[in-house]
Amino acid sequence: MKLIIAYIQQHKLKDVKQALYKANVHKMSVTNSLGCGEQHGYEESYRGIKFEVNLLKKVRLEIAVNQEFMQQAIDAIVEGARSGEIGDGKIFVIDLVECVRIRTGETGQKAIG
Amino acid sequence: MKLIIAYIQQHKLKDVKQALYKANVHKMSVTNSLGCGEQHGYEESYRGIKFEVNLLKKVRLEIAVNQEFMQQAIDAIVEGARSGEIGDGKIFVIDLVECVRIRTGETGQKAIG
Amino acid sequence: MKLIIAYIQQHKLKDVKQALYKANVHKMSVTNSLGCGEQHGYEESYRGIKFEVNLLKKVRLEIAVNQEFMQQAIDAIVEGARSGEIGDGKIFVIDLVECVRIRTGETGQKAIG
Amino acid sequence: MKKKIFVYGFLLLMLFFSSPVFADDVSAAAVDAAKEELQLNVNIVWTCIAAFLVFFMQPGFAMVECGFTRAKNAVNILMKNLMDFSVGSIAFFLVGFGLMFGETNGLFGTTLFGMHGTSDGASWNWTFLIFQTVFAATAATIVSGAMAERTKFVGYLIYSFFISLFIYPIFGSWAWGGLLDGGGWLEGLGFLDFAGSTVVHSVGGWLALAGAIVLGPRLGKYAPDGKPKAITGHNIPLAALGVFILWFGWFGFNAGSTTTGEGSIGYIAVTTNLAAAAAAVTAMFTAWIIMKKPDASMALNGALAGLVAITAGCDAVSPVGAILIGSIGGVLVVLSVLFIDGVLKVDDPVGAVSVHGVCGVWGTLAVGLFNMDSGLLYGGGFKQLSVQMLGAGTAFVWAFGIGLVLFTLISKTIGLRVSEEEELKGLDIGEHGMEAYGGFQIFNTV
Amino acid sequence: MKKKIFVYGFLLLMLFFSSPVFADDVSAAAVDAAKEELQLNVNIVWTCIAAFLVFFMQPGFAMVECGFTRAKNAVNILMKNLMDFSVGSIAFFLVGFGLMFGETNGLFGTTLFGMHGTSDGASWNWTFLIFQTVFAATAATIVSGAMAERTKFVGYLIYSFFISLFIYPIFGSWAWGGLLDGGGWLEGLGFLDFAGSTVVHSVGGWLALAGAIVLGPRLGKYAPDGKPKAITGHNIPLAALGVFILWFGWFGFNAGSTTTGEGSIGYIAVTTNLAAAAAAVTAMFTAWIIMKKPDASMALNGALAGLVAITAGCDAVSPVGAILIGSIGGVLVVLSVLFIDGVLKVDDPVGAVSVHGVCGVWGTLAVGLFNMDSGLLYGGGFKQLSVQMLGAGTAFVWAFGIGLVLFTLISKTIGLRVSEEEELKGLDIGEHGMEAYGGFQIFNTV
Amino acid sequence: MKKKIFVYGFLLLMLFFSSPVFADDVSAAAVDAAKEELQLNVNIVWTCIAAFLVFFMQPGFAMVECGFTRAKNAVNILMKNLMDFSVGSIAFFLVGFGLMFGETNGLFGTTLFGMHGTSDGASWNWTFLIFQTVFAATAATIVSGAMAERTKFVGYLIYSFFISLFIYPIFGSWAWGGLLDGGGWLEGLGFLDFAGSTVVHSVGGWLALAGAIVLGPRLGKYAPDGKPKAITGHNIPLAALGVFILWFGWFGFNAGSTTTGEGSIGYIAVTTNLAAAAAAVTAMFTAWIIMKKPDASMALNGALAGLVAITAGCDAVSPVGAILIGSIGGVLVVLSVLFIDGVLKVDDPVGAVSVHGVCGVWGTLAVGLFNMDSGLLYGGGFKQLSVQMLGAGTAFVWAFGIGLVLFTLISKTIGLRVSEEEELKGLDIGEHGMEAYGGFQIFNTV
Ligand SMILES: Nc1ncnc2c1ncn2[C@@H]1O[C@H](COP(=O)(O)OP(=O)(O)O)[C@@H](O)[C@H]1O
Ligand SMILES: Nc1ncnc2c1ncn2[C@@H]1O[C@H](COP(=O)(O)OP(=O)(O)O)[C@@H](O)[C@H]1O
Ligand SMILES: Nc1ncnc2c1ncn2[C@@H]1O[C@H](COP(=O)(O)OP(=O)(O)O)[C@@H](O)[C@H]1O
Repeated sequence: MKLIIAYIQQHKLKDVKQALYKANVHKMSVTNSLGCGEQHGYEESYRGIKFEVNLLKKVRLEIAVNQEFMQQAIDAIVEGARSGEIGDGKIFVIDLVECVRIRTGETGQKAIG
Repeated sequence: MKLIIAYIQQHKLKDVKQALYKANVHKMSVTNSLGCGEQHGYEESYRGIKFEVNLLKKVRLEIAVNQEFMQQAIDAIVEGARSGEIGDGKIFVIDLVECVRIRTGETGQKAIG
Repeated sequence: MKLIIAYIQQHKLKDVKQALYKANVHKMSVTNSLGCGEQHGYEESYRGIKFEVNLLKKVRLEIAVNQEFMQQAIDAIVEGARSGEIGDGKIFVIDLVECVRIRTGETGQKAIG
Repeated sequence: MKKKIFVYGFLLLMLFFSSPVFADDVSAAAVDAAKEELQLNVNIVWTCIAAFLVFFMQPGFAMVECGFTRAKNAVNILMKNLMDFSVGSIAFFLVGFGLMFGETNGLFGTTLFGMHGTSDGASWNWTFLIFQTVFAATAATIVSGAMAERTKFVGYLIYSFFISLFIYPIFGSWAWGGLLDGGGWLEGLGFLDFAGSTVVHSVGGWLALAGAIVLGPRLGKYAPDGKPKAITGHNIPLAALGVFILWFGWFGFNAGSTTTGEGSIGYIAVTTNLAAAAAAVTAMFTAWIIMKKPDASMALNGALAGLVAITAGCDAVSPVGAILIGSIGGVLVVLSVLFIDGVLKVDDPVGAVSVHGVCGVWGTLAVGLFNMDSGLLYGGGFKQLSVQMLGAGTAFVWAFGIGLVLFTLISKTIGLRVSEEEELKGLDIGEHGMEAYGGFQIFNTV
Repeated sequence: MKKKIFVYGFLLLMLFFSSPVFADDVSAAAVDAAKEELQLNVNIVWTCIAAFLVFFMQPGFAMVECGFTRAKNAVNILMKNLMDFSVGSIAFFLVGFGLMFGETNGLFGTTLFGMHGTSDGASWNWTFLIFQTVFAATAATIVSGAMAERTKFVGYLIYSFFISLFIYPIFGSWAWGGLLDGGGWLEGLGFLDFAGSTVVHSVGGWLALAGAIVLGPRLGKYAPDGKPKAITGHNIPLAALGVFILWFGWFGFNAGSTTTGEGSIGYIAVTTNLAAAAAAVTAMFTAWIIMKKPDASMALNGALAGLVAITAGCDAVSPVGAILIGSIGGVLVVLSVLFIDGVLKVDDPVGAVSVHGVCGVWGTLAVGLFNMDSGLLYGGGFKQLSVQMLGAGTAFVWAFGIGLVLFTLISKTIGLRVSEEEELKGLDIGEHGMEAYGGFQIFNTV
Repeated sequence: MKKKIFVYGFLLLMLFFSSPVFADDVSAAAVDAAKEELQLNVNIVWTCIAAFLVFFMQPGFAMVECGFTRAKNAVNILMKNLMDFSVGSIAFFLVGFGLMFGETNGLFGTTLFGMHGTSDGASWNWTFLIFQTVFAATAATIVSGAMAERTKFVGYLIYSFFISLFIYPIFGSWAWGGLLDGGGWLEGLGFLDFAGSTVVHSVGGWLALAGAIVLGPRLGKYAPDGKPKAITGHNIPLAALGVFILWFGWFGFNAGSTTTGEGSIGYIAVTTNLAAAAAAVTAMFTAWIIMKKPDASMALNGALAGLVAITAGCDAVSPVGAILIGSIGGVLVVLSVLFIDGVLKVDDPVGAVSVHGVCGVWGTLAVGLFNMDSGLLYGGGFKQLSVQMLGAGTAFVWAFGIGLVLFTLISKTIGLRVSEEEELKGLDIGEHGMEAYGGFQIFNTV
């Protein structure tokens, strides 16, 4: 089992969700995040002072999947989130040791989906 | 060392905290999250249009524990969060390689608690 | 590759960011979090009732690094965040299996930085 | 008003029949008639504007109550404030106004229902109606704050309707009926309540107390050992705005109660302002001493406490008297909040009982002390003070008594309190199916 | 106003030349002159205050529109409201007022541009100008709500300028020109629109409809299958505050339209309040029945619908008539919102077309039914009703027609709609480079 | 006011002693007396309502300052606004009013302390007191914006007390003392400041400048290389609401300064509105040109700048003059904000110095240019302009001078600035132990 963490542009969430649905990944968790990456921030100006916002708003996805879904999940995220411009985001994958469905107490692979 | 990530219903946080305290787990971090799982969202209506809210508000817990506390922490979360209905949430466990207490610089197992 | 998760005091974020920059770590993601640790909460009072706020506001950093940057990233966080008082925070490290740059599709070590 | 019309009419008649009619006599009468007509217009303009200011207290209450409660119940609180005014306006027009100001059967008015018999158009009665409607709505809206975050919306609609229909008007007829066609036993005894510390605020406050008792405290308000826990408001800027709006509206409330556009309105504005200012200061310092920090919610409640306290005597106490009345009100409200919360263990999320009930009583009694004509401190003896006590006591018995009955009845029939799950999730989702702050991240559990 | 001055002037002259001059004759004239002067002062005070109240409707609109849309467009909506008032004030002073109230060439006024010929200082015209300026600004600001969250700021500035410059004034001259130096064909036919259900609200509403149609719906508003999706507002407390502010300001709007400080203002305040209250209640129940929950946004819009509906007839219908007009308005607005959203598939984020356009028409027709002099239900036959229909229809043709032309022109030239990416990221960043809630965590994507 | 009473009294006496007394003479006197009485009532109603509107500027300031600063200091800013008004009201009643309007010793008034000698009740003085109290409070509250986010609460209470106690009143006595029993050297020289561009706004603005300098900038405001960094406000909708409230209240501020209910109030409302509108537009375009985007905070400040600028001459400039005064004010405020922030490196979080100090001076000088009687552009020569310069200069020396001394004294004794850690964590937790937005997720560090 893997845990996929993805940082994407806020306004791409809808597209990513759709792509994931098509890839049969229906479960995920979404968090707000500020990100600092290659994208150098846009300029806001406030009361006459321009300033570089270097913590940009991003959306963070957390998706737990069984091994066999991993690649298609990653592909779906890339498909939905890519615009080709800096700031598109990153995907991180880590190993998942255990998974429990609280409602039933099921564990492991059958708890994940 | 393990890192436990749990998604639970917002209004169960109090109960889960209590259960964890009883299980001698005193440390945790809490984040807001929107979740998409088997629970199919409730219907909000706004200005006459019903819409399915399919990103539901959840609370995300992150708890780092030593191996021997893992099972009792999981049990406590399940105990506090379970209502038996869809939407109760999930628990994910991952391996923790290192842990540092910033204040003292301690590392490893003694830093965790 | 490692994923570093750090919980720090909100008002130390600026210092930590600076320390990380000096250590050549330029990328990170920041989230709000409520934490419950050794720090016992301050007393707020509202309408005459003192209450202990035991979920304290923290900032959560997530930083993906290549192995060789790990130690200097941890040291930088400690340097920027330490005040010596309870509540300074914790650092957790986990193994990162994969990393994808969405824009280019690059994977692995070259995608991380 | 009415009296003046008779007087001038009488003068006119006298002048008409006096012979020989001298040129200047006639024109003196003409002058008086013109003056009377113009003064009436000035009074109407003034009283209407004052009524609008008092109307504006509705969003003041809405913002205070919304800001001092949690985000998950914000829509609900706003709907309550909107609806108590709407339902109340119609109920008061149809029935309440007649009960309060119609010709009385000794206990309540029996004419003027739906303004029956009042000609459409320019009559003073319409101005008086709009002014009294917004007063009735003030009494009704006080209750929602004390019962916030746990009351069923349907139950709220029902009791709010009854408050404007008869609970407020009948008590009102006893103290204020004589302002129009009625006449009540309390005013007959010399009870003084210029703008309504008792009639409006205490009545509202005691109804609120009854409601809060019948409902019981919010989940999590009291620890298992009975210690109160703080449930913090979610939007203090909104609450502060509400307090400022109330202060603004109160100038209409107090100075407008002259219903006459003349010199005393400036005086009343001064006493009202000084009392509020003094109370904000003393409440802040009281909180500072007791809780070590100048708590904003207490200072804001302090300003309101001062306003409630000066309401009864704003026209008849000295400016220094006003400062004293306010100062004591400011201390009182803090102690009262702590007492009700910590000792009585009644959960009043916004402090409505302390502000309106307790400080309303204080303001009413203060007239017995500080009234420059009849007050104890001005050598007037205990007479005024005892009448004031009687009035304040009657208000308590009436409003708290009827309140207990009404809320218990609702509770036993259609239910007064939402389910535990709904309370945890918030009434906005449960009762209205919507959120106050769509898109914002809020820790609902905190 | 003007007429009275002539009458009294005439009387004065007559008195002067009548001989022998009796002592009491002279003083009767003096009394009348003094009375006239004082009444003018009362009128000025009243009308100015009413104008200030109507000005205050600007933040009312701003808060409603801001609260009912998303956080990422909040700054943009506020800037629009600030700027339509600012640009409009100047355009109306320079041109609009003259078109509306100058001596007419049959179609529009041709004098009084920049108040030419009016002496600086005490003239009544200045009071009338400020009162009419805030009315013009109300019509202009209605449009921004329907076009929210997707309109280019530059495009907005331009059309807003034209509305105050000539679109509103020319229609206004037809119905209201006679209030000063002008005179229009609609008022000549007996068209009644006391405070502007048609002149202000419908005109604004139909312009809003034209704008919303030319713009097209917001991204994500309609699913591929055409089903409307809800895009929830981000700050309901702010929206509720806005509605209360509008209600407050509406007392100035309706009662102030007397421009005379006398008895009828109390009466108008009563009918206005009853209609709004009734509409809030019926809108809530309509929503409750249709959607199973008492939706707050519908109840709030209901109050506004009642206010719009009573605006035309507030001076001339009975209080019970006002309750009926409001009640029907409250039902209508809910059905209209559902119809426009679900059937016409026009995306109007705040319901401006339903509230101002549809209920404006209803209020105008209601005069033909409920007017106590000439209404159908009072035995006045169909005459008044048909004139009202003509007026409402003319407003639609004029405002919607010109609106379509204007918006299409802007759209084809400098562009009316922001880019897709800007719409997704929000107009605050795109158009103004700033955020409304710096530091707050907001899910922009929801 | 007072003068008129004397005139009419004199006429009355004359009439009384003139023999033979003709019938119409007597009644002419009676007419005059009645007229005088009624006009007084109209004046009282008008001035009281204007005072309430000016009071309402308090939440306007509170919302602007709260919205333009960070969420972690919101409670603190609100408490400051509440407390400066409360403390100031009492100080001004007890001492300030006497210093300003009592019989003067040449430098300041020495009677009327605590309104000594004024009969309770209908006297005009009470209306005048409430009107002047809210003016004093306006001057006091300006300061809090410039010193926001870093000032100790105790220090704030103290300096705020002194402003209302004597700093504002003594300067005020020089320019306005003659409005009641006093008389000052500046008004003696012909200094014109109708509603207080200098007396209220510049005095407040220069005190604010002194405070901001003594305090030093907020942490993180200037990069190590001295480049200013933006610290964005947390709630622009609240700030915009505040600006609209201020604009609304300003009608009372300017038109109310007639303290007479007559024709010129409509005229003043027009000039006030045009100047504000023009300034909002020019400020927006100036910002647009300089920063490439129409910044909302600049447009909002622009409206305020226009209001401040027109305040001195609102009664005596032409409408076109008003548009020019406002337009220049709107440009000026943007340049001034950039200059103070970027060149002087004084940290003024809300732009109070630019809006009130700089545009106050501009408005005062503009009287010397645009006054239709004595202005340079109307052929009046340099006389008026030089008196205006003298007045504006005196205000600077007085307010900035005393301000520096006062703030330095406080800074050296009880301390003016919070600790670095408290500043980082926010003054709400540090000074008041509470949060403004409980439950909301806010990035405090951004
Ligand atoms: N090494 C990293 N650790 C943590 N988060 C990262 C890292 N790199 C990128 N991110 C997150 O991904 C977001 C997008 O990164 P960015 O560098 O702009 O993407 P790209 O390089 O693909 O254009 C960042 O804003 C940040 O939130
Ligand atoms: N595979 C997953 N990956 C990430 N988050 C998940 C996953 N499955 C569930 N969650 C999180 O857990 C929450 C509860 O899931 P849900 O499916 O409703 O629980 P259950 O199936 O136990 O009733 C979801 O809202 C989501 O936040
Ligand atoms: N075991 C843990 N699991 C999850 N989060 C933790 C854990 N220990 C600490 N934290 C996070 O770190 C923050 C700081 O912890 P604290 O115990 O106060 O630090 P320290 O012990 O170093 O003084 C906490 O508020 C919490 O957010």
